[in-house]
Amino acid sequence: MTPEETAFEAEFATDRATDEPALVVDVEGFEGPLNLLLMLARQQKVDLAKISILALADQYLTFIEEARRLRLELAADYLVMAAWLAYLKSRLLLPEQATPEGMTAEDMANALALRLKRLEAIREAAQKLFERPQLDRDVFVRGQPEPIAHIKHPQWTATLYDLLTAYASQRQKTALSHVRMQKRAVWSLGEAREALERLVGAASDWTRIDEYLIAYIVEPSQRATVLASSFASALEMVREGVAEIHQQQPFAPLFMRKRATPQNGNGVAAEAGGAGPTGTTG
Amino acid sequence: MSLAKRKIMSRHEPEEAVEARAEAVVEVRPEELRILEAMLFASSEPINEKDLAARLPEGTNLAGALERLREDYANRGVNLVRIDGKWTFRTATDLSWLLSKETTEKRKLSRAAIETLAIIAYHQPVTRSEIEELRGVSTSAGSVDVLLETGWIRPRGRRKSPGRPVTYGTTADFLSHFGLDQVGDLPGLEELKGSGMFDGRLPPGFSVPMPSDDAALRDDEDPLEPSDLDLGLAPRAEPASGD
Amino acid sequence: MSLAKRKIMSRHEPEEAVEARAEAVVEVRPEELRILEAMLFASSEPINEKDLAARLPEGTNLAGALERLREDYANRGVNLVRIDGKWTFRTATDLSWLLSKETTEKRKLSRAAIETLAIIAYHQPVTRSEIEELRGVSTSAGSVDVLLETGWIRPRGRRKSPGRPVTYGTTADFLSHFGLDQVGDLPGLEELKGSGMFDGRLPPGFSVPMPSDDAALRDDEDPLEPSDLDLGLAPRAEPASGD
Repeated sequence: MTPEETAFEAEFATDRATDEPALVVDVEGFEGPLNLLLMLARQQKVDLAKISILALADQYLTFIEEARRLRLELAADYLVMAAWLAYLKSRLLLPEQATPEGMTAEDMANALALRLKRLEAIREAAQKLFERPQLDRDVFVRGQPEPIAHIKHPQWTATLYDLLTAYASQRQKTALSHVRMQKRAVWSLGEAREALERLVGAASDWTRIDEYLIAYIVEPSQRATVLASSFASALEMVREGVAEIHQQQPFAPLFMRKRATPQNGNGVAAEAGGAGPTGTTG
Repeated sequence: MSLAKRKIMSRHEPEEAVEARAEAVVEVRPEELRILEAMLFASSEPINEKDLAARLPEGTNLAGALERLREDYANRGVNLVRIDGKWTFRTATDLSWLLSKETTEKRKLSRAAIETLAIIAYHQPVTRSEIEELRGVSTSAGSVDVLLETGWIRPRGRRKSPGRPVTYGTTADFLSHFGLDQVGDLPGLEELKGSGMFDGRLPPGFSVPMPSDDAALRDDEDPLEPSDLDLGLAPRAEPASGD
Repeated sequence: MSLAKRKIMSRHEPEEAVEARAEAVVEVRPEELRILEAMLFASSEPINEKDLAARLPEGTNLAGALERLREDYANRGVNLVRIDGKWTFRTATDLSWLLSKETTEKRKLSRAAIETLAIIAYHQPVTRSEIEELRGVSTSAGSVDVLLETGWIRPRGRRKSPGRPVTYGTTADFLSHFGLDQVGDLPGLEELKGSGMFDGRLPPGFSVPMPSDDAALRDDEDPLEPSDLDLGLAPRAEPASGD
């Protein structure tokens, strides 16, 4: 938030030379009455230590009156300072009374001069600070830093206790709840093929596959896998020309038989196709 | 070898010696200087001496090597400088005209904020009411907020006094921005001491006239409380252990 | 001025000339070199010659200045290099090791990895599928990989069984990390029970093997083949599909 500074020429300063810089006062109060006093003091063009606080108080009070005449709304700080300066002025003008409980008017004036001196000093310090070369304005850092690659080598840690508890707990868990899943019996295509070859080798006439298979099915649960593998193997054998298959209608029984004695060429082809010679087990 | 030494030698030594030295300087550049150059050039952040030493051969005279390097670069377009006790290369200040074109204009601080920053820098640790007293105004909240946003100041603790006001100090970013090795190098510190600037708030006999950004709290400071951080009061505070 | 030239001159010129030259080189560094240094240092990317020339005083011999600068930095920790027709400073290649920092970082093994390790320790030599059976869960390849990375386990052979799976065992590093004299010192069933690690509800016939990490292959193990190592298979995993 930048204080919105309002500038106005201090018209009251009629007794000053016209080439003096115009007073710029921020009526919002961000600079403050001390700042105003400092500006007025600078116009006395003397060392702050030798400043006439009385004259300064007069100038300040004149300024405030002028500002009020112009109906400028001054921040409360300015009015508080005006009241204090009016009080100080009256004390300075009266013959000094020894008041052991409080500061003398001179002490008060000196304290004010010291405050002004401090403010001026810090102003100068601020100016010197900001006159220094500033980063990214006057001086610059390396524009293309070459980053330091951080290679992390993990060093793994575990304790013997971790190891033993891990071992015991998992052994215990599996020992108690270990269910040996029964290996699911699956009739492989190889097994089916072997069985079918035996089938077509034994009977040259049409044979119902399912009827034949029932003999093989020991457990009802195997029915699906036996049927599926047999059917797949049967199709394979038909493709190879070793057997024939037929079915009257959808869902009707499947019939299979050995193919009528093949021609030489066919026989060779069937054997070259990897099919075992029919009837070897017959 | 320092510049001064080199000049003296070249004046008093026979030609051969000068020649040999010149070759030594030019051709066989000591490895520690090359290592320092490489590390300092590569990084955009200042590097502390401990980290620099860690990469140098055992027994290297780090201070000597850094000084030699500083001299080597003193009249170049890039200078070796010490910031916050750490070392870094920065472009030479007199070449700012060359480079400033490239940068976007940074937001300007208001005069109130500049003054507040100076008070915090030169007077740290300092409370808001002390800032206000020095400036003679009662509204410095805005300036402090703006400064917290720049990352140049941080709340550092709470003064052990009624109301336990927060104390403010400057950060490493502040030193880096203004190219200072330490707050003791702030310009015009001596003049400020002369102005009686530091006398005002110090009880008699209490002689710590210089500003300090030492992370360690002073006797009259308490640490910030966790709730201060929750409130976002110290969003930019450096960890106390940071340096 | 090139390095070569300087050497020749210093050999043939009277002392005064050498001295004058040395001072000229050291003290009055040509402004164009300083400008180039600063620009190249601060720029966020390599700069082409046109842009460099734009900032230099009229009539500067850019090519000459760049060549001089390149030579100036040739034996430093930072070199001036031309990349894709543009100029930039780069850390000397022989110092690139400076720009990497290696640290060790302590990391805890995951629960799954510890469990897998425990099974390997007690049941070695053991294949991955045996580990899975013992753990009652399918072991992620990751656990074995992590354990291989720790150096605590090693592939020791291949089981003489279908698929010839790799068998794993523990290493000397394992013993050293866990402070064991020999793997047989791992506590047995009674000790584990005694220390409360088993709570007693164990089925009859439950046993804990007497572990052995004897390097000699067992009867049911074949040695690893050279190709296991070549393929990086050994540090990695079981070759479920490998053969």
